[in-house]
Amino acid sequence: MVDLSLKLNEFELDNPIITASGTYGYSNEFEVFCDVQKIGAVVTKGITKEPRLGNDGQRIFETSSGMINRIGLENVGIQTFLKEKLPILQEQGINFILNIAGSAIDDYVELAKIADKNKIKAIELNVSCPNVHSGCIEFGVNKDSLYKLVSKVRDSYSGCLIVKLSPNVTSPEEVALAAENADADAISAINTVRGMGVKLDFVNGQFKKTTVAGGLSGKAIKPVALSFVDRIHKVVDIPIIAMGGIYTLVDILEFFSVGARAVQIGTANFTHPDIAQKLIIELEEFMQKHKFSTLDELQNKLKEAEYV
Amino acid sequence: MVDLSLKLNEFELDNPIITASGTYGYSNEFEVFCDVQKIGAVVTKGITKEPRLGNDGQRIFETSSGMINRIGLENVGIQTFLKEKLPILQEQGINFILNIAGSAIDDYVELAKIADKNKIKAIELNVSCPNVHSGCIEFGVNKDSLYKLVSKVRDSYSGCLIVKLSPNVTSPEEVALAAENADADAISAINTVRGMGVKLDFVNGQFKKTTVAGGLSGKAIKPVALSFVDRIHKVVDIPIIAMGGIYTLVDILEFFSVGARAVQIGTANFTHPDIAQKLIIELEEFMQKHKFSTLDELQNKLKEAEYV
Amino acid sequence: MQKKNHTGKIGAITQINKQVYSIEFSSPTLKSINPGQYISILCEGLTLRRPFSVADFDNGVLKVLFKQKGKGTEYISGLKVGDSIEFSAPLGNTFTIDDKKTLLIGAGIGVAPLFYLNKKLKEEGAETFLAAGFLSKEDVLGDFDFVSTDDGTFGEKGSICDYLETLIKDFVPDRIVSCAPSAVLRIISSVAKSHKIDCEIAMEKVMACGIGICRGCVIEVRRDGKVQNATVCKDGPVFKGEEVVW
Amino acid sequence: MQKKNHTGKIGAITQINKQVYSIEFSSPTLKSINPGQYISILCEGLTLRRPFSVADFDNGVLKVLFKQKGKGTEYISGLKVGDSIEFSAPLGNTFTIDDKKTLLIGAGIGVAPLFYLNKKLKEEGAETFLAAGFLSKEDVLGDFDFVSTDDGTFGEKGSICDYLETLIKDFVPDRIVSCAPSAVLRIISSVAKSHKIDCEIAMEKVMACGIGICRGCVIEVRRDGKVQNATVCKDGPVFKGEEVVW
Ligand SMILES: Cc1cc2nc3c(=O)[nH]c(=O)nc-3n(C[C@H](O)[C@H](O)[C@H](O)COP(=O)(O)OP(=O)(O)OC[C@H]3O[C@@H](n4cnc5c(N)ncnc54)[C@H](O)[C@@H]3O)c2cc1C
Ligand SMILES: Cc1cc2nc3c(=O)[nH]c(=O)nc-3n(C[C@H](O)[C@H](O)[C@H](O)COP(=O)(O)OP(=O)(O)OC[C@H]3O[C@@H](n4cnc5c(N)ncnc54)[C@H](O)[C@@H]3O)c2cc1C
Ligand SMILES: Cc1cc2nc3c(=O)[nH]c(=O)nc-3n(C[C@H](O)[C@H](O)[C@H](O)COP(=O)(O)O)c2cc1C
Ligand SMILES: Cc1cc2nc3c(=O)[nH]c(=O)nc-3n(C[C@H](O)[C@H](O)[C@H](O)COP(=O)(O)O)c2cc1C
Ligand code: FES
Ligand code: FES
Repeated sequence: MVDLSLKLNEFELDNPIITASGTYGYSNEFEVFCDVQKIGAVVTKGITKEPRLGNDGQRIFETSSGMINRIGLENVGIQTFLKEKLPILQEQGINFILNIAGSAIDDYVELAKIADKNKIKAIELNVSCPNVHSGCIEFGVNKDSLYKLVSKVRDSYSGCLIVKLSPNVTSPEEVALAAENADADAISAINTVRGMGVKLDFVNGQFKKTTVAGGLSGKAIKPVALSFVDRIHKVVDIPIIAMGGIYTLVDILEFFSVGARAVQIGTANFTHPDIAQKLIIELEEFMQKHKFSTLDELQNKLKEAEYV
Repeated sequence: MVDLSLKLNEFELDNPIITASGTYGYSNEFEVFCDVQKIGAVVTKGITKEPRLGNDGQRIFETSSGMINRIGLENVGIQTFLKEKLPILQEQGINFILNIAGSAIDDYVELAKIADKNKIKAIELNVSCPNVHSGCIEFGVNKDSLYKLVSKVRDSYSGCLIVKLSPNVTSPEEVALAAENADADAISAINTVRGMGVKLDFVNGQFKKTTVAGGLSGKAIKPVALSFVDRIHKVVDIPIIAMGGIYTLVDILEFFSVGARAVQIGTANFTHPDIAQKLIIELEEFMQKHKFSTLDELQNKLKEAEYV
Repeated sequence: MQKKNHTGKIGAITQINKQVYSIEFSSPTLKSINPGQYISILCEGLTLRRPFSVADFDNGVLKVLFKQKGKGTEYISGLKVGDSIEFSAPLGNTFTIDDKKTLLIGAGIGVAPLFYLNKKLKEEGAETFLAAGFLSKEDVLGDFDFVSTDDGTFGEKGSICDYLETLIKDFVPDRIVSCAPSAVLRIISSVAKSHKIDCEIAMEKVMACGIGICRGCVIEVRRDGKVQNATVCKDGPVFKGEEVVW
Repeated sequence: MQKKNHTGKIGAITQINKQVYSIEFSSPTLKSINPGQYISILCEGLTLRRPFSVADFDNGVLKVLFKQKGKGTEYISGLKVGDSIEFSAPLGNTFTIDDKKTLLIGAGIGVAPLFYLNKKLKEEGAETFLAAGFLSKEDVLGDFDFVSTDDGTFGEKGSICDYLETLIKDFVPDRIVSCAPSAVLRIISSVAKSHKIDCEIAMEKVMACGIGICRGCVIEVRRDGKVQNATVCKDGPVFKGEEVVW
């Protein structure tokens, strides 16, 4: 028997395959494709205090081996989540992580308090949101504002606190340490890479242009994510949940080998909507075949892999 | 007749298609594939004061729609360049830009002086090199060290001074402004995106691992480059030479539309070694067909394209 | 629960004109799909599946008409009989199917879902009239009750929009249904509104998830007196002409 | 100057065993290519061209033997007769071709360039002996003067390295030439050195430019008394066994 389970502080997961925020809905929406209960944990779409309508214009743009999105955090807001989505998660026994976002520290704190009160076991802070108090620079790109944000949330939340880092920084180490020092229980990385898609049409001597400036995700960013995780793993001790272009079991093993404790599947859910479930099965079969009885065993073996 | 020429300060180019540093040799090496004389300008491999042997181990790793390199600046050094490569460039009438690199400001200054003395018309500063004086952080990721570096080089060099920016920064705007304020004549962007490739083998119950941590280039990074160029174009007035995953005429037009004045072709030279020459022809034909008589005309039309 | 992932086998693939192909495939797991609904096809090497309306579904065989545009449709057009094809279905909502007198108006490849709808409406006993506009004779796809071409090489000359009033006057429909480029849909919606005729239109938008969760494909609609987001992938692709905020 | 870019047309493609294919193509622009040299094939969707040794070049027809490993070789094995293929050639240096008595040792797919070399050496009047090692009977590729398989299912049992001394003693070569996995080349080089026999080996390394400029494929060699970088793509792939720093 293979034991795929793991604990992030007190938060228990049956397996290390998590579905990433924004790519899997709020609750059981993917059940039309996949057995959602089997997923290690579903990270909800980023939720804000109030509902948001998101950005105008084209929101999605496919690129070579990836895609750009500028959804702009359209979401139903925390109250609707509690009323309509939380009951489904609870009734169907879906393990989940609440992804929260805001424009000011207070927004995050308030959401964390609500999560705490509702006994939500894990939250993930999306710190790639523009911080209104510092001229719309992302919270997650400045170690000081990040430290402050995470500390404040920590004070208001007793469950598993995961900080999701942005790769759009000069120093991954600095922001990762800020999260750890502020007492986060885990880091998840990476959020999308800033990117832009341009589509030109040339009609009757005039160019027409569509631009989609947002976050790049998918296979194209896997090398960026591997580098980021590898670097922060060298400086922090808290567990890292890795993501960025994961499509296959081999991808997962690669991230384990640079120190990831669990992984998230994002864009791949769009390409192969049943992929998360398939990867759990593949991981289990791999471990069975090669006689790894626990995730620790596999991960240790991978971290200690001989360099060639 | 179509006029593809442009001037970057006093530096003249017959056309805006430049081949990127590290992907085209020092001089005429690509003549086995391409008519090198026709290229707008060839940027030399990054050259240092002394010859360098580069990194040990695997240096190249293919990724989805891209590649990672960790060549580690292997190069023949400025003296051999002057003796062996410069004469070829001059004799064959190849327009070129000297790409220089160093670990301390003095290295750059010395190289710039040599360039000046040898009447080399344009140099490109590779500021993605580790700065020995600040704990091996890249020069190009800190606006102050970048400003200082560029100012010092400016003092020693009278030709066209191009600063090549690294995308691995929190704020593209800050570094671009630093280069402009230090009196650079042009900015080129982007250098490679930090990334890592991992290859795992599982033999006899043991994992073996190869990692290649270096710079990601190719189609995968085009969205990152478009975003970077778009952002810096909004804050600087000096011309921008854009690169990152350019493979087609449409790619070039996309970069023009976000403000690029010229482009560099890097990784694509490996995939299609005659691509630079082909793109010049395609650009010329496009302009001819659609009655753009100068590059300015085309670029203005593109910048003013109507958003849809 | 029957999942929406299917694997099909290509039974036929034919090139209809310079740019348009017809492809037929079946999958034992796909039991039903209605006019207006669409499927989403996995294309090798691409991140996003590509959505296509159902042009027919008969005896378990699904038919799609598609126009070659970029990498996705290039991949599909390169498939051969016997190749397998992965797709999600059924996705989206459906056109209303009843016995109302219906004028169907397509433009270009937009005619695809109308063939299936027309068939189903007739089965319900509805009187229908199928009109379509194309650029030129060589673009015309199938048989219609009325055709116009921009260059007049087939049928009447001009845009299909030029004939809206005449078509309405002659056929006197209870409902207009359309699938066409957005500019055409907008005109049709407004003409239908001015005649106080029910109007259903099928919209397009770049999609990622296909089930309403990524919020990548939203348009604005006016419902219950307020403007709100609706997803083309799940709340649509079929919308009432008058509710869409253009 | 004749450029090194060519477009060829596939004349034949055959699967030789479970993993290995043979492909033949010709290009009017490729006039000559010598044993040891290689070509670099453009594979759709991939950034880097894939290098392959020439297994034969006869009457303008180039033959390559390749083992399916990843995306590149998968793409090539999916090509059909009549498809066109873009490649760069000739690249790299060559084995020495003269009339010296030569022992050729291949292992696995490494035998590919030795077939062409063997033919050319014989044309020069050299006496040759072609030996090869494989994992198992099903991996054996072509005809050899001596074969060993790891599992003993064909020829002698064991690694080809186990038979080096015997082969040298029996054949008494003036030169040993080898193409094989790096571990095998290392052993062969050292055995050759101990017997003071000239030794040429063909190395492999991941490549980008193929012409020595990107410095992606360097190995260390000892030349003129000092250790220096040499590119496998241009200074190689053929090196003297004793000069390589392992
Ligand atoms: C509900 C719906 C039904 C459709 N039905 C048909 C049909 O029956 N026949 C037909 O020929 N076409 C149909 N389309 C359009 C079809 O999806 C696009 O032509 C196709 O996706 C183009 O893909 P490509 O890779 O060939 O072209 P690309 O070069 O990738 O794109 C060309 C254009 O197609 C559109 N497109 C690209 N990707 C997507 C995506 N993931 N989702 C939606 N649109 C995209 C964009 O507008 C893009 O600019 C439908 C679209 C939708 C949304
Ligand atoms: C000079 C030379 C001659 C060769 N001759 C032959 C031959 O005759 N027959 C044959 O079967 N193989 C030959 N090879 C090996 C062949 O190039 C690789 O097997 C092939 O590139 C694998 O590509 P892939 O995409 O199928 O596999 P991938 O999954 O991409 O790679 C598998 C392994 O192949 C190697 N490889 C990948 N890309 C490259 C590259 N751009 N350059 C070099 N190696 C790469 C790497 O070691 C990689 O780990 C030769 C290699 C070299 C350098
Ligand atoms: C359409 C889309 C919406 C996303 N929305 C969110 C979000 O609301 N909150 C968040 O933290 N990350 C969001 N992300 C980022 C993903 O969770 C993930 O970090 C990123 O896509 C990288 O992983 P991937 O390459 O596997 O997709 C979104 C990504 C996509 C593609
Ligand atoms: C193999 C390789 C070597 C490179 N060497 C240098 C270098 O020496 N100096 C430099 O400024 N940039 C170097 N670059 C970066 C490129 O010039 C270019 O900025 C980058 O690759 C992005 O463009 P691309 O996607 O078109 O390749 C190198 C890139 C590659 C792939
Ligand atoms: S495609 Fe995801 S919401 Fe419509
Ligand atoms: S592949 Fe570029 S130097 Fe060898």
